[in-house]
Amino acid sequence: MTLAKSRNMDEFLKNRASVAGLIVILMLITAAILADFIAPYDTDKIALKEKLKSPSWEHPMGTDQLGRDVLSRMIYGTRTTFELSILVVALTSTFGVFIGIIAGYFRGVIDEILMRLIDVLLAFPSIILALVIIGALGPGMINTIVAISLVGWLFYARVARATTLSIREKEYIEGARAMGCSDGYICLRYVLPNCLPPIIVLMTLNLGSVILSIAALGYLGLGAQPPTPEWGSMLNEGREYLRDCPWLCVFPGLMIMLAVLAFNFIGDGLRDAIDPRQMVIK
Amino acid sequence: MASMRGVSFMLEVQGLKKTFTSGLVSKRSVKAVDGISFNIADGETFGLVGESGCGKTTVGRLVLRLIEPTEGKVIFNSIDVLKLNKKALRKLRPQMQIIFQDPESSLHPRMKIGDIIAEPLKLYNLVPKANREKKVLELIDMVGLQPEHVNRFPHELSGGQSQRVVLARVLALGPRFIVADEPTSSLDVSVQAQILSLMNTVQEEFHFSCLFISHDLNLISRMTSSMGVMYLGKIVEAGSTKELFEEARHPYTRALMSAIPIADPQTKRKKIVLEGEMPSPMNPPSGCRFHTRCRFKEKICEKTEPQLIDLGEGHRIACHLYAAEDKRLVIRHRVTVEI
Amino acid sequence: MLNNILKRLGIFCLVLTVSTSLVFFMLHSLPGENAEVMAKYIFLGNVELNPSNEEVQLVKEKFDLDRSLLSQYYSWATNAFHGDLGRSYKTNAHVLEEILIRLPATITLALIAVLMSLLIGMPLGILAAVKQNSTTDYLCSATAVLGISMPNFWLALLLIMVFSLALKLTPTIGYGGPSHLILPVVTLGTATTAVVMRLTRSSTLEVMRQDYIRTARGKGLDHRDIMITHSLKNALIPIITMVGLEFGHLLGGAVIIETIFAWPGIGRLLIDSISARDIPVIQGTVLFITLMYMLLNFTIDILYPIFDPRIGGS
Amino acid sequence: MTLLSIEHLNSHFMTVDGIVRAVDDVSLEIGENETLGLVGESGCGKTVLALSLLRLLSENTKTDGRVIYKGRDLLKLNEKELRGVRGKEIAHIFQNPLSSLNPVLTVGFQISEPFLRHQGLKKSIANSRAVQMLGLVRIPSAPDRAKEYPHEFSGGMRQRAMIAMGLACSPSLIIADEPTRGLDVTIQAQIVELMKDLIKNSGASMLLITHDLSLAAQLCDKVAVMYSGEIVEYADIKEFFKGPAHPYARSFLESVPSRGMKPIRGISPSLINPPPGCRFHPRCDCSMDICKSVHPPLTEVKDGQHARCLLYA
Repeated sequence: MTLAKSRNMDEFLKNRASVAGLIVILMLITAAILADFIAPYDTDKIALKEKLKSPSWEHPMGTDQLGRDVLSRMIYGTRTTFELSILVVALTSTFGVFIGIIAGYFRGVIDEILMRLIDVLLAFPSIILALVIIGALGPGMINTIVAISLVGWLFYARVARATTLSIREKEYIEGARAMGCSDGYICLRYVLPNCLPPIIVLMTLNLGSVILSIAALGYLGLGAQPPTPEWGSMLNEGREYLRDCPWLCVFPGLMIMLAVLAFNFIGDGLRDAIDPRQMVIK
Repeated sequence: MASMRGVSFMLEVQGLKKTFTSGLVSKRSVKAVDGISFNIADGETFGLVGESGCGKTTVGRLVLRLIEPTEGKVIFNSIDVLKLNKKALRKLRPQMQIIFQDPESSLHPRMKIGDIIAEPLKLYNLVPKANREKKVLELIDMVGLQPEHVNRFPHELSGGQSQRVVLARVLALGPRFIVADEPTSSLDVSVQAQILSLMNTVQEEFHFSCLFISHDLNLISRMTSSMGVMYLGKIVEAGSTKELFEEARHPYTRALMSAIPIADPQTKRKKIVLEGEMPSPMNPPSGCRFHTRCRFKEKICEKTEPQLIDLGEGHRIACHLYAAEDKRLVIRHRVTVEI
Repeated sequence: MLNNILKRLGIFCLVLTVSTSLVFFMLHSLPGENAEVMAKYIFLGNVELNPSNEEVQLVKEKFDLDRSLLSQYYSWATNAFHGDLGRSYKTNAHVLEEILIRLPATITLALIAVLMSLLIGMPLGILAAVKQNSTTDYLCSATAVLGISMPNFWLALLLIMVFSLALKLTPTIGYGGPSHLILPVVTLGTATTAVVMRLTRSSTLEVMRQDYIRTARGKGLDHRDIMITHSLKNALIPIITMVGLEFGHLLGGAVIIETIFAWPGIGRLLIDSISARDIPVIQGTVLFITLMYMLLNFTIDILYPIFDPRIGGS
Repeated sequence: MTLLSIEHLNSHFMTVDGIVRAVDDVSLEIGENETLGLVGESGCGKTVLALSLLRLLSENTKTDGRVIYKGRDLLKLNEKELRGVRGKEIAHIFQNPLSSLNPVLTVGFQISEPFLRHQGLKKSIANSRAVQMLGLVRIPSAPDRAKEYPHEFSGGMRQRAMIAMGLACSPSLIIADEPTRGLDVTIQAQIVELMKDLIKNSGASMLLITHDLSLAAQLCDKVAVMYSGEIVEYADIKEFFKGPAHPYARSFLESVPSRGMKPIRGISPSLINPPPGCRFHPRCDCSMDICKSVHPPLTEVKDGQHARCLLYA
């Protein structure tokens, strides 16, 4: 569209790892959307006769302890994971950026509260806090979303706040104020667009870590509950058969890693492509 | 006192103060601007000169209420600016504008030049939508840019070009008063000359008053008709630019004047090289703030703060050497200077 | 300096109070259920059975669960301050004792993992920076991304599969001699190592671009002097900050890894207590994990001016 | 006596947009005990020229030509020999002292490094020499100040510290890059006085890089004006200020506020794709048709005054 943006785009597309990541993510999303058509078997179909079959032409990834087709469950698991993680990231980023910009732009009490909240909530390892929340609310998918989101928005708020703080010192903001623009207008038209690059990078990298968190909770048996197909809980179920049926553990883990890796590659590529001086992350 | 000598003032500033406080527990406060008064006549350019950290930039922001003053009065075109509520202030904003030091960060990096210049027109609906593009092109031409610049982004322009865009946007609002805060300090001399002569041209055409803030006395002498010299948050000497350049009185002004770089190896001049550096505004010296670096320091300078007195013709000075009742000191100082 | 320490200490106490109360309120926000769980343990000794209303009521009275949350928190906090974290619902053991027995196991695991990540991550990061854009650099960087993306619980299973089950080189799970440490430490330290390496690389590259490195060259110093005196100290600054933050991830990771390797640390205690809804134990464990994390960061904050004279000087 | 002679020096580097010809066939001489001012506006290549003398540019820069110092070509020395020259024979005072001083090392230590490296002094002795140097550049209570870090210094003092570092090993040539930029006028005046004294006392030669003609007027014996990577005028300082020969040099001088503040129209050309012929012709008031195609050589206009302009060819 513009010289700056197209050059960023070129820079991004030149990064082979990032492009590969993008392709992987697009494939996974397609699989998630078209799961009903692609998956060879019904995920819930229990066929005890077929249980714990090693990979074959019929079942490319084998079958699990209840005789369900692992490949089909993996495909539906993609859907679960992407639904959850995109929902979490959409919620947290919107809310976090909103609060972050307000705190950074107006400073004062809101900023003070936000800063202390960040101090307090980030004083725990985030997975521990998620565990506590699930401990209070009980296991389940909704609670997983709540547990991850409750802390997750803070990362966005922190980055948005830091970026806003540096933007508000820019003279074009003062110029806009001198021109008589209202604060709301300035936040929307001036601060937000200039905040976005680091936020977009953060979103990409965050998608990866949210997927990891969801899988970790699933693995601990605190996230998605059986029989819902989910990568983490599939790993958990397969763990008992580690010695004799390693495919039950290998494939779900591989998928998690692939998805996270892809998001990390995209995030790194974006970060390198966007002017590094604009970045305030870390 | 809108007209003291029959001159109507566009801007009157009286006893302007700003104290910045920081720290929640152990409050530290800095008196960045400490009681400043000056007037700017209609169409006139007033220069404010001083070294970095003297508070001159803050004055520019205070006058426009981009920073809220702690105390004082700012009367613009007979309107008491500091008494206005938010809404009334917004209505007044288009009439009082500012040009910043750093052209690169003065422009929204993700907006096209055309949109940047059109924004004020849209905001205040100054020009009907159909004519906006024409008006933008007019402004672009006026500041010496080409029509093709409309579709460019700020980072594609040079510093001088960016400053032209800033000027075009300011002019779009039709202001009566402009604060120019070191508008050329990040530009090369040849570009500086371009921008300043452009400013002179548009000032004649649009007839606005200007507060010209700079550290460069050469520019002040070229751009302004009257001026004030600031040191640590206070005006130490003010008057017509001509008079101050011909006969500066305050020891600080004299030192500044003698330190003006002259681009000629033949001109030999007795230089007054000030010793030491400006003290921190967090902890300003007692009495006269300049006494730590002043060659004519007396006992009184350490204890009592000199008041700004009028030497006539609007030449004001804050220095114990010129305390009206003590003529002896005045004479002594003159003698010292002549040697 | 002293002022700075006092200020940090103040923030430390504040954050500790707010965070523990937050956890407390969260865990006690469903008072009925809470009493129910306790009644299950006390009267029935089994989570599967449902207690009668009288039993639940009795528990509420006995443990003052009808009082306001604030006063409940107050008594918990005062007791905690005196070293009494209450008793486990499930086992009736003193929570503090339970934690103290398990603490060394977790600390050993975490410290060795941090040490490993620094010892491997930093030299590799510097190597990658010095040989920027070489094959070595790309190899290091790719491995690092892989390390960050690998779910630690999966890595654990893979390592068990290969080294314990297939090659039989290490014990599968459990706690004992140094050989038991290998797999858990490797699993736990991998991500941190990768993060340290990436950061070391980028901060070294950043420092090498600075003007003062050119000044050092202009003085006639050789590469070794420049690396050791001029660049390393600057490059360390972001790494130190990061190690503090990364320690949190490490503790989080420890929770999962201890569960997998049956490592008797407080992470496993936390998971067990969460699935048993054993609230005093959850509360106590979280307190200790937070305390460990904050203490480390507190120490780093205090030591920071040694590495960066620009911070906290005046 | 010539101390340093630069012959046909080129410094080019690659960017995404193309090859930047920052220094293009530059030849200059600096005599013993002489101060040469290299003046020009931002982006004319003057800093790159200064950095290429001691080969301090990044690795993607290609430098060729000859830089003869006391009979040796600096561009042909190996790393080790070059390190012996840097900071000992030729010192470089970099611009922007805040970023050029290492933030985590004390100022005293940074000044003592040349002593440690080139004179092999013991740490304690090098340290006391550093304190002496700080005193020499008129920093009050030098022993205490030496223990402080750069951020505790004011802008003027940092500049003094940079000068002290440069002068440490009594070099025969000092390359000073914008030593007064960003300083207040009263502080600039102090630095200028200091440099005048130090140069006079040490008998060193200096290459002064600056955008500020008035600074050159105060410190230099000779001046070279650079435009778009080339030297366009080279003259004795007095001759130059009497009347520059090259139209750009003349316009440049006239654009200085105390000299009339007459603007030069247009913008500086890019170093990637400079105009053909004379690089100044699109902005020149005296431009002729031939200027568009013929690249003018540097010719002697009168005694010692050289200009790169077809008016004199």
